[in-house]
Amino acid sequence: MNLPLWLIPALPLAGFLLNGSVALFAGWRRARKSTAAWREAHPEDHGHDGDAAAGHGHDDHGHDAHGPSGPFLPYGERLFYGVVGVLSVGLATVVALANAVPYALASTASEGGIGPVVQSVWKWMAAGHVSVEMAFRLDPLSAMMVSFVTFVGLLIHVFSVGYMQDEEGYGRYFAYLNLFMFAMLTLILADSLVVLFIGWEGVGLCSYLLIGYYYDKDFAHAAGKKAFVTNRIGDFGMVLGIFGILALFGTTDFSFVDLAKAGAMNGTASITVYAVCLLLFLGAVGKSAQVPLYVWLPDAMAGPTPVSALIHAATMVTAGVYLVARCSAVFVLAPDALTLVAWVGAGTAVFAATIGLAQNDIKKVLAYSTVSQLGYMFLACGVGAFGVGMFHVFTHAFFKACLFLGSGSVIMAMHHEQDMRAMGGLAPKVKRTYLTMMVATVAIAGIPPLAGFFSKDQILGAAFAGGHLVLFAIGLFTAGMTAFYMFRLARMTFYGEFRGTEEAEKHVHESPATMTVPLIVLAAGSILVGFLGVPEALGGSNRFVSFLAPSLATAHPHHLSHATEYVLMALSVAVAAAGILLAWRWYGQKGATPEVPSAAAQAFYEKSGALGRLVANKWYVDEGIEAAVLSPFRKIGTFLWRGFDSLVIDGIVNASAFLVELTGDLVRFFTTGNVRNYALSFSLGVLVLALYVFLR
Amino acid sequence: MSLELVVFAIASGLAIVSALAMVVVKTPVRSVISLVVTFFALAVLSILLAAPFIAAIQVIVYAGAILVLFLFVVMLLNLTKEAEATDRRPIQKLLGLVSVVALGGLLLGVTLRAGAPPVPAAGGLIPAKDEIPILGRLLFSDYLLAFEALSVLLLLAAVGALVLSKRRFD
Amino acid sequence: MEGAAMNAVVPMTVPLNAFLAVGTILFVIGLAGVLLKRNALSMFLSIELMMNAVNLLFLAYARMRGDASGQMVVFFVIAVAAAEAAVGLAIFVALFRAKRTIDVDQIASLKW
Amino acid sequence: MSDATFALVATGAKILFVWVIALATILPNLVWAERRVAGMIQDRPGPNRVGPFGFFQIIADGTKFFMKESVTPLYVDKLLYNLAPWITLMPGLVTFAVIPFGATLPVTIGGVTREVPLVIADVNIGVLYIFAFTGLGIYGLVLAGWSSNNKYSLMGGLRASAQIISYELSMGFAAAGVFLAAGTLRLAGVVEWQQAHVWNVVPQFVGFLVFLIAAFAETNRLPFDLAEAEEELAGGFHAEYSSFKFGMFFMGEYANLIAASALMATLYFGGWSLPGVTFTGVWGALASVAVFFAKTIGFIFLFLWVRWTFPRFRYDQLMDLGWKFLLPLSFFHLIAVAAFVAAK
Repeated sequence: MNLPLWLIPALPLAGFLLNGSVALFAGWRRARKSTAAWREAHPEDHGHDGDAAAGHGHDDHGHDAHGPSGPFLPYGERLFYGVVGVLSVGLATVVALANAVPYALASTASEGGIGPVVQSVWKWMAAGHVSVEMAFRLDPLSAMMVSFVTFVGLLIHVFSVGYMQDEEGYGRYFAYLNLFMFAMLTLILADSLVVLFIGWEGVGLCSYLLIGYYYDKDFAHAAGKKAFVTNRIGDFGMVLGIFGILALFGTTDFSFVDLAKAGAMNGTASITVYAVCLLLFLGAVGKSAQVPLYVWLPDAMAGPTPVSALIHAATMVTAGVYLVARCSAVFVLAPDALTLVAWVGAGTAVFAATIGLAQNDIKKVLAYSTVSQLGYMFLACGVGAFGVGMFHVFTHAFFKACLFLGSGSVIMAMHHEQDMRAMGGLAPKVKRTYLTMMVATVAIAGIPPLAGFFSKDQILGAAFAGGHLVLFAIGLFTAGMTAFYMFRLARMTFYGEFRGTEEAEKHVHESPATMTVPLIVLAAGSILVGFLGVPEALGGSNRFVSFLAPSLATAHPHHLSHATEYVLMALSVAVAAAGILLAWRWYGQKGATPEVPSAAAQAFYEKSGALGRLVANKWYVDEGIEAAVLSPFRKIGTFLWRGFDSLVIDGIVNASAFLVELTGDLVRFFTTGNVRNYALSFSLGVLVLALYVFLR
Repeated sequence: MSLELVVFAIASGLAIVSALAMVVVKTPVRSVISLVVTFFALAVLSILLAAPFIAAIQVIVYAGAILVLFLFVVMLLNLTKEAEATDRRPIQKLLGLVSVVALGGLLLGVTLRAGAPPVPAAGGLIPAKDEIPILGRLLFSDYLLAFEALSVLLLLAAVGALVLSKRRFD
Repeated sequence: MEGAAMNAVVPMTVPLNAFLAVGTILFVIGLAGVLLKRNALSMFLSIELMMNAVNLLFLAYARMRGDASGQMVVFFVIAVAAAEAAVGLAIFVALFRAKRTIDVDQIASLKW
Repeated sequence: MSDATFALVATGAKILFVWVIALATILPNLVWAERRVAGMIQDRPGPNRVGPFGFFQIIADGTKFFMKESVTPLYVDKLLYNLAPWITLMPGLVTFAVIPFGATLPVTIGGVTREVPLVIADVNIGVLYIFAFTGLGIYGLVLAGWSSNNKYSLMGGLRASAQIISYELSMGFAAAGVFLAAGTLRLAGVVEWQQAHVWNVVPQFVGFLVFLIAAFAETNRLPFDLAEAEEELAGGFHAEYSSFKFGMFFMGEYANLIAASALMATLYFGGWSLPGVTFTGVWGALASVAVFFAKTIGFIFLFLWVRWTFPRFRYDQLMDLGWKFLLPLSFFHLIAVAAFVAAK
């Protein structure tokens, strides 16, 4: 079967258009109908005074029919949205796998891989010597990305069918989700930075739309705006970076990677290479929520949980890592920039992990965990192990999606309670959710032989092998914290006694099959995908990383002896085990109350003093930004307005106006108002210029 | 003397004479008609210059549309003759003539001294047996952006003309 | 018609400078019209003539260089002229409604 | 005989055939045919006194045009008044230069056989050429109306030109579909394409309908003859013309009618070709010429038929039909054709 690549993004786009237009139309009809019903129910507004009581009865009846308790939309309409949404992504998945799997098989079968497949759909624009093709590219990197993005995306669509069933904006939700898939797949499959940028902005837009899904809630649209604005800072760098690439290589399609490998650049100003790398990295920092632009991601949890799983954990936020890996050939030309990437990644990893220690909102913990894991990925890229970084992207997508969806299932079971302090002892009541989430928790904690172990251990190994001992130590420490906060989450949620109200306890229920089946598939994935990249030390051949190698600059930067690797593995497992043990002992014990979920943790917190308070308050980053950036800006703004603008600027303006008036008084004798005079002076001017040019 | 030269002589003579007539005659309608003749002669010259497509476009757009529009406006405003009142701006007239003569002499001197024309580049695009595909490809590749900009300009002009010719502004 | 179209592919017997000269002369005539006519419409017509004179120069140079870009420019000039004529004439109509004349000597409100 | 001389002679012969023989035969006969058809449709004899079937009516009419007193009103703009009929006559005549009227004719002179394409000028801008001259034809009507110095004439001229400008757009878009399908602007190329594939009227029936309606409007024929609506305008743009000059308007109208018919036959009905028939040799060429003229005359009959069966439109209806129905329809048609061509 020979399916063209453009179908992959086009199918979700078609789904978006279909769902979007139907939802718009249905919404418009519903609004019209309810207006008509309201008119009928309030005849007094038309001047009739009599039948008020009957009218109110009618109104009340209407409320019962559309009460918040049951599904908001009729079954048929929900079925339509769900089927269109799932089917479009499902077909895209089929096309993607039909393309990616044969490619991967062929590539791994041949020595050194096979070349990329580039399919140009049309010539998008041409201006001077720059031309941009609307082209899609299938190479190891995009094949890997496209297969897991469509697969995880499909599962999350299925999950959403159940999770969102009570929502008013069911059709809107699926339309946005499909649009997101379209943008994300465009981003991945793009053959040039400009086309990639369509997807880049598209996912940003969808992220904004979906974070603000509950747009009638203040926090939701505030969070959406925060995400949007923060991303703009990164995108600014991204755009400049694209221009920089254009200036460096004269092209924006990914042939510049080969040019960079061959060292064929316009000019040799290394400072430009650094600038381009830093600008592109700024874009990646914004999209992938790294320090200091990470602040939007925790707030993004205001969106529906499947959205958090898909966009803000599994796919979109890894776009930054993808970008760095994609441009790795350029980054290796600027080693210092790469070091910065590593440090930013490591810093983010540890920083976010510490915040994650003290969060009580189940989704917030996962959000900070995501930020921290993204930091790991950048750490891997920064030490030159791009393939390993992408491997972590891959495994992380499975277990983090599973965790988020599991938390969604828990939240649904708890009737939209997200505070872990009000949970506890849920394991027997939501058995399937519990089991799948535990698998993912063990995977993220880095316990062999689950997926997280392989990827994380290789990152640490790469850092160690590259001689970055400090980075290695930070990574190791973070691994311990990861294990701790994840098991803290698990213990607080599933073990011990129920800490919520009795009323809430009675209503706890397992989720429907549309939600648990994706969970099971993802949990299975969390167990299995790690085996794609078993390192040599454990008898594997690290097929995953060697498959990606043709797309990347340096996939195997350093080599360690097997003995060293065994020691490192043991070390990381031990640290993780320590974290787990601590969490197990502190949390989920008898006698926990909603106020003090763990006496031991409380005692530790009181002893830790200022550091503990800092961590508990998320290092006061939001407040810090307020104090360090926003408040000064406001003050500067006030000063500029009162002091500078009204005095200096207005003064200049007034003075120039005065000057103009003065000049005008002088030259107005030339302004006859006669068009022919103007034409004459014009032509005399041309005459003088022509004389100057020709008789020079 | 080749046929080409004869055609050139007739067309260019007609173009210049009717252009002069366009400036000299006092009746706007006749002015417009003279210009139509000029454009027609220019189209013939364009065909001599291996641009039959441009020639046809020129006649369709200029003679067939723009100048008809002019004619409409002339009739709409009922402009029969320019006012015979004496020109109260003799200096303007004098300076204008000076400017015209000087600029004209200068430009003519420059173009005529341009020397022998360079030999057309080998494998150059034109003259070609059928130049329309060449122009089409150029239009949708190198000039695509300009083409898009132009389409916007035409839309704006249509809107602008509508707004300007509205009688009342609501 | 046929003779001319066929001639497109054979070498020229008319010196291209002659075309340049004709173009320049027409341009100058148009300039004279702009500077000397008092009727706004006639001035506008003269401007159209100037543009077409330049078009002729473009075509001549395109022929010299064997480069179709010259014809492309003419194409754009024609299209822009269409837009310009529409707006310009609309302005004249509006002007005439307000002032009952389009003699530019009597329309001189753009002065002190 | 050298090639150049032969080409010159052949072109001259073709010009002679098209303009002198073909047009000069059809044009006057149309006058008679129109009356006969009118009589037929309205169930009355029509001219039948002058010669057999009233055939000499042509001569009587022609004589009348020449012999009547030619009145030139006092306050007309003489130059333009006299120029206008000529301008009107021109587009109908020059159109024939680019319409292929037959297959290639083999001519053997001195043992050398040369293939003569039966089209006067096989230019690569064929259709643009036709539209260019149609555009110029507007001047005849406008100038006739304006120079007559008569408000009815002016109104008729304005109506005619507005109508022609309006319908030229739809006509152009409809025709563009044909050229898009054939991939060339050469009319001979269009005929060859239709010979190789299918008559355009089949895949582009909508385009043909638009073109047909627009052709009626372009030729100022009923039901779109608003420019000369006697009841409203006392004759329209030619109210002040008489005798020979009036006759020229008359001839212009008929020439346009013949040109439009020939064009429709060429664009949509395969021109000189017949499906499944290849015209070779001298006799084949002559047969193809006959086929072409048969198709053209068929369309001419359609024009006459419509004239005597449909009532006249109102002016606002005319403009609505042109701008609000035909133009969008031709847009969509063109887009559909473009999509089809692109998909192929």
